[in-house]
Amino acid sequence: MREHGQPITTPGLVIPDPVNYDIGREKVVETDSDLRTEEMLINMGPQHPSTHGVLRVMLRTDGELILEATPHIGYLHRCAEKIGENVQYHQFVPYTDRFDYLAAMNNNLAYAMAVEKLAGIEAPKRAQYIRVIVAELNRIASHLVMFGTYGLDMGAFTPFIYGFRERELILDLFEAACGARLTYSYVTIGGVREDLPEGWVRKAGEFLDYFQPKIKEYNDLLSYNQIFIKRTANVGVIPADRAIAYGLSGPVLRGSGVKWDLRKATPDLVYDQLEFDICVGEGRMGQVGDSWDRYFVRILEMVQSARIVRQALAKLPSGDYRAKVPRLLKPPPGEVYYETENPRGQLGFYIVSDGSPVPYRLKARGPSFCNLSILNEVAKDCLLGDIPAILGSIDVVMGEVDR
Amino acid sequence: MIAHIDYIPFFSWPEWLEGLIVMIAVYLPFVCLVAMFGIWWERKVSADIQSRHGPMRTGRWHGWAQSPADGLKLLAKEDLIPVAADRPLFRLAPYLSFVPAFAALVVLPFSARFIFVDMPISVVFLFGILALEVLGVILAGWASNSKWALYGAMREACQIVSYEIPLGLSILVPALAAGTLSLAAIGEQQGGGLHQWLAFRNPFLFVSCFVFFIATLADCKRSPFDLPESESELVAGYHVEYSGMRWVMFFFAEYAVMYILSAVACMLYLGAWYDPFGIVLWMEKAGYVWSSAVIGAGIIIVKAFTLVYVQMWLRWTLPRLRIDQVLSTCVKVLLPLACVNLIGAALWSWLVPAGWAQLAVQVLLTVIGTGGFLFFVGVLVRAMLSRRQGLRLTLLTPWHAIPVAEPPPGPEPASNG
Amino acid sequence: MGNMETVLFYGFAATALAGAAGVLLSRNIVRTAVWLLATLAAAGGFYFLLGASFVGAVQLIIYAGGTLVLIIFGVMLTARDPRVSFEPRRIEIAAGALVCLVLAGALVWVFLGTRWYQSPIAQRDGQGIARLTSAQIEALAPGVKDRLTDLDAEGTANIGRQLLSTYLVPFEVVSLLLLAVLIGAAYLARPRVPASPKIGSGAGPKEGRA
Amino acid sequence: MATDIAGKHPHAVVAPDAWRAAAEFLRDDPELKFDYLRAVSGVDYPKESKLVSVYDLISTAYRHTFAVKVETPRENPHIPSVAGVWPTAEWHEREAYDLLGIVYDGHPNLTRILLPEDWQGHPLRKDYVFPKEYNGIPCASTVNP
Repeated sequence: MREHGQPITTPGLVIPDPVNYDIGREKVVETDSDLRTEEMLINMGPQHPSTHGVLRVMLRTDGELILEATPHIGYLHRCAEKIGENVQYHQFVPYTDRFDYLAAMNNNLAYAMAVEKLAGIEAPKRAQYIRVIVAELNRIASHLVMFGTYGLDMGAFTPFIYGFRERELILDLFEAACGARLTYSYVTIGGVREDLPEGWVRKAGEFLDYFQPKIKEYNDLLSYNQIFIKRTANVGVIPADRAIAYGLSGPVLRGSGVKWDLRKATPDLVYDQLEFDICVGEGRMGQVGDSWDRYFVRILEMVQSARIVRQALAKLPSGDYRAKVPRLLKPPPGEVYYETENPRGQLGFYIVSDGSPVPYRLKARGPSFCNLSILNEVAKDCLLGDIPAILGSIDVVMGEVDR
Repeated sequence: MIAHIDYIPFFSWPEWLEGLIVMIAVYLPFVCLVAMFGIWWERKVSADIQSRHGPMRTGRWHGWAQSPADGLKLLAKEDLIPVAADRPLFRLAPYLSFVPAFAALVVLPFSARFIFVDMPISVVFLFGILALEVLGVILAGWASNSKWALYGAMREACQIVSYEIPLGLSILVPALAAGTLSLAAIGEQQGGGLHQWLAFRNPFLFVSCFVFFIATLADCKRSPFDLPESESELVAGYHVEYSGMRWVMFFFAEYAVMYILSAVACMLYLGAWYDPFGIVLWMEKAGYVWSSAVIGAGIIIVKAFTLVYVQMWLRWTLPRLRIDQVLSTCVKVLLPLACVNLIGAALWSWLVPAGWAQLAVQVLLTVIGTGGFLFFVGVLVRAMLSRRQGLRLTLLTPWHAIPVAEPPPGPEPASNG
Repeated sequence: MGNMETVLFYGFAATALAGAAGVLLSRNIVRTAVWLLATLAAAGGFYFLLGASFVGAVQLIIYAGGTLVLIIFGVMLTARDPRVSFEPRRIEIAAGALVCLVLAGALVWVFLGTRWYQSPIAQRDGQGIARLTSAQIEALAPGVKDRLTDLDAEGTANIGRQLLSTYLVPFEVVSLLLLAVLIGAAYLARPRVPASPKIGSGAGPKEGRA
Repeated sequence: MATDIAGKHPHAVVAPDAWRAAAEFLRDDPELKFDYLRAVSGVDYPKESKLVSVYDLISTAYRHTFAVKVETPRENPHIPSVAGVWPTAEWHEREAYDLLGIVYDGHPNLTRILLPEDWQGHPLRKDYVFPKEYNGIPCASTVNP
């Protein structure tokens, strides 16, 4: 029995912690005055309130100043790509829900479109419209989560509750459409799993009317709050060229002023028949590309998504909701790389097929994986209080970082 | 009975014992009650702001027994001490943080008669005792030997260096206006009616009231200044390694200091235990000594809890400042403001004759003060009313439930959500 | 045991001595700080017992609240190892002991030499105040008890008046000295790491940090 | 330098030693301007005993996409790293090294990114044998191994 004061590990099995803690222990910041302070190595460990999941950031700090922030990932690695090579095309759809578990519809959409492009299948018109409606609603839900958790990171508890109140309504709509609230597997190869129940369109319209004024409420509560602005403006500034060089995508890239949105750049779905505009960070509260811009781009995107859903609901044609797809899908040998615009960035699938019903190689390019890679460069020379601000504005989901 | 216990020297053993009994019988339960009520009320206020219910189950009516239940649970919890912690200091820290909060009650008058010790310099004593409370926090951060706690302690040390001077200066301003350093004497000057309140005596005092309130926010580590225990950056700040009763000590200390500083704010600025219409003063003069004392105590407690409500209101709406912003606000904004108030109040009481000019200024400031107060009360009432017809949580009635075949004509009604 | 005051006096004296011993003997620097807190609080207690509550409160504010916080703050930032400890060599102990002896001798000599103030009551009946009960004091000097609170208030007012009248010059000189110290400290601890433009200063809209 | 423009995934095959120069050309050439590296995917072809690293590029200016494949023998796979040209490649190449064992020369910090530092073997290789235990923790299920 473990006595009091005994270290709590299973006897005889001490898992070696790969990180050796004495790097930089002796290295002391040389200063001209005789005031020498010592660096400290902190593990903003896998369990931390503001790392949004199992991410460990190794901080080398000197007092409150951060000298180096190296993210250690891999805690949520489930070898989805290895499974992808042993599972048929249809069976892999539920795995795509678990990549970015806050926007499962968009993940399914990316995988389904990639496979359709590989196998040369064309989804019917109604299915494309349903896909757009569902993907954009999921984008609003995912941005609501970002709004809530970002407020929480900054110390304000109330936005989280209001953000999740609206998200509940979207989850009710999804539950009515496909029975699940988080991992839907609703968008499949060739179209959508089931047709929308009757009355769903009216309820979705009702939700949009209720949701539209709420965004002004969010802005009053958090966006234009002076303390929030002081905490996020001019913090973690990412210039546009560094954003492109590091392969950032989604609101993180647009926050730096780069006008790049896959829905406009490569409009495959019915996005070209719906008009909406790309929201870009203009440095309203400080330099272009700071944390406030990245946050506010997402608020603007929610407005645009609501506008898209409203138009799509109006133009929703009738017809069948799914193309005829053989149960044992054998796409011709070849390879395809296809990306769609997820709430957190561009989720890409590189699929190599050798004619058998099982893909030869399946690679998923997670947007958060690339967005996270810039953390070290941005977090240098900032304060400990800025780390939640920067991490929250990059809005990382560990599911798609570790895959 | 406890009216005017004489000064410490020259009193005999039984008198000292009597003081001890009063301290244990009256003040200790009072602090526990204040802390427990404060915790329960904070959960209710935060729930109200976030349009939810807060604790409803324990103890039937609105979960009033939630705090005692938490207390019992925490009593049963194991008091962990980290292996590499500095044991004696780890154990000492919570008491070092709770005792000053409790000792400050000695000089805090509840009404003209209910004062434990009427010290002539109670204001300075109070300020000295509350400066000790920080040591408990810093030791807790240091002794638990965890990097997060160390950061919490260092932030607390930075914070105290920045907010203590404005706090001290804005305590001196009303003392200077009232002419004495004793809280009871300051309180007695604010008797007759709303315009007598010290906050409305001159514009410098009016501004100094807000400076004092902001400094108390920083002192009891609340709302925008709650950096030493900021959850999102430092996990839980200085009390990250504490659990069970030790953690409760910190919690009690925080709520006790919150109440005490609000009571001091009411004492110094907002007409201590007198009501805005001068009734209590009239009762005191007309000889109803005991009843006026009890009513006065009630009034001061209600006023203090309104200020505590404002602190909670700020906590649940405002995000948290960063450490360098806290320092710059306290040093670059509050400090000069406090100095200007001090000098201004001194010049004011020297230059302005006590005649009608003073009265005119007092009435003007009263109008401004009550106008602002009523505006905020209006905001609160409008928020209360507008919440009633809020949207039902699920926009969608379960219309997609599959229509059940005709239910058997049993007694239970057809139930579909 | 006459009145409570003597009991309290010996209590405070004991804490002061224990604290001083603790400061000398403890290895860990933070523990020395805590023992120092005990001594300073006991010194504050003495002032309260003497009836000079203003000086006692100021002692609490300045020493316990101010200096001690800065000592602990300094210790935390610069201690190389979280639990830094001293291992004094023999030579140091001997030198320390010698200095202590010299100091102790001087103190004792001064202690015996001065003519301590005798309160008029004690002089009259010759047995000192300590062993009197409050009833006997009341009999000897009617009304002294409630005059005590006013005595203390007068004392405080007296301190204030003298500070700004007879001792005005030293008061101003000391404040100038403190100002110089403040500026010196600020200069010494200026930010060593050059703040790169990207450092988030949140200095409000449209004004990045130079 | 075989290129396959038709088909769904237009790409060119580049020899490893010429790849670094080609990468800089692709990025800096005014007509091409492939400034955005979308993904680096490693693929294992045991039959032709070669490891292929596929670089998918897109130009934010002209919106056209292109892919480049770099092949290396399976025994000691070495490809010059393009982390200097596109910083995003740094993490992608570490992942390819971690899961497939392709060594990228000149990479600033070529260590495992997803798997623990002392993991043996590269899981995404076709001939990868699933380990029984890792540092004493049983990996395979003891019920039906």
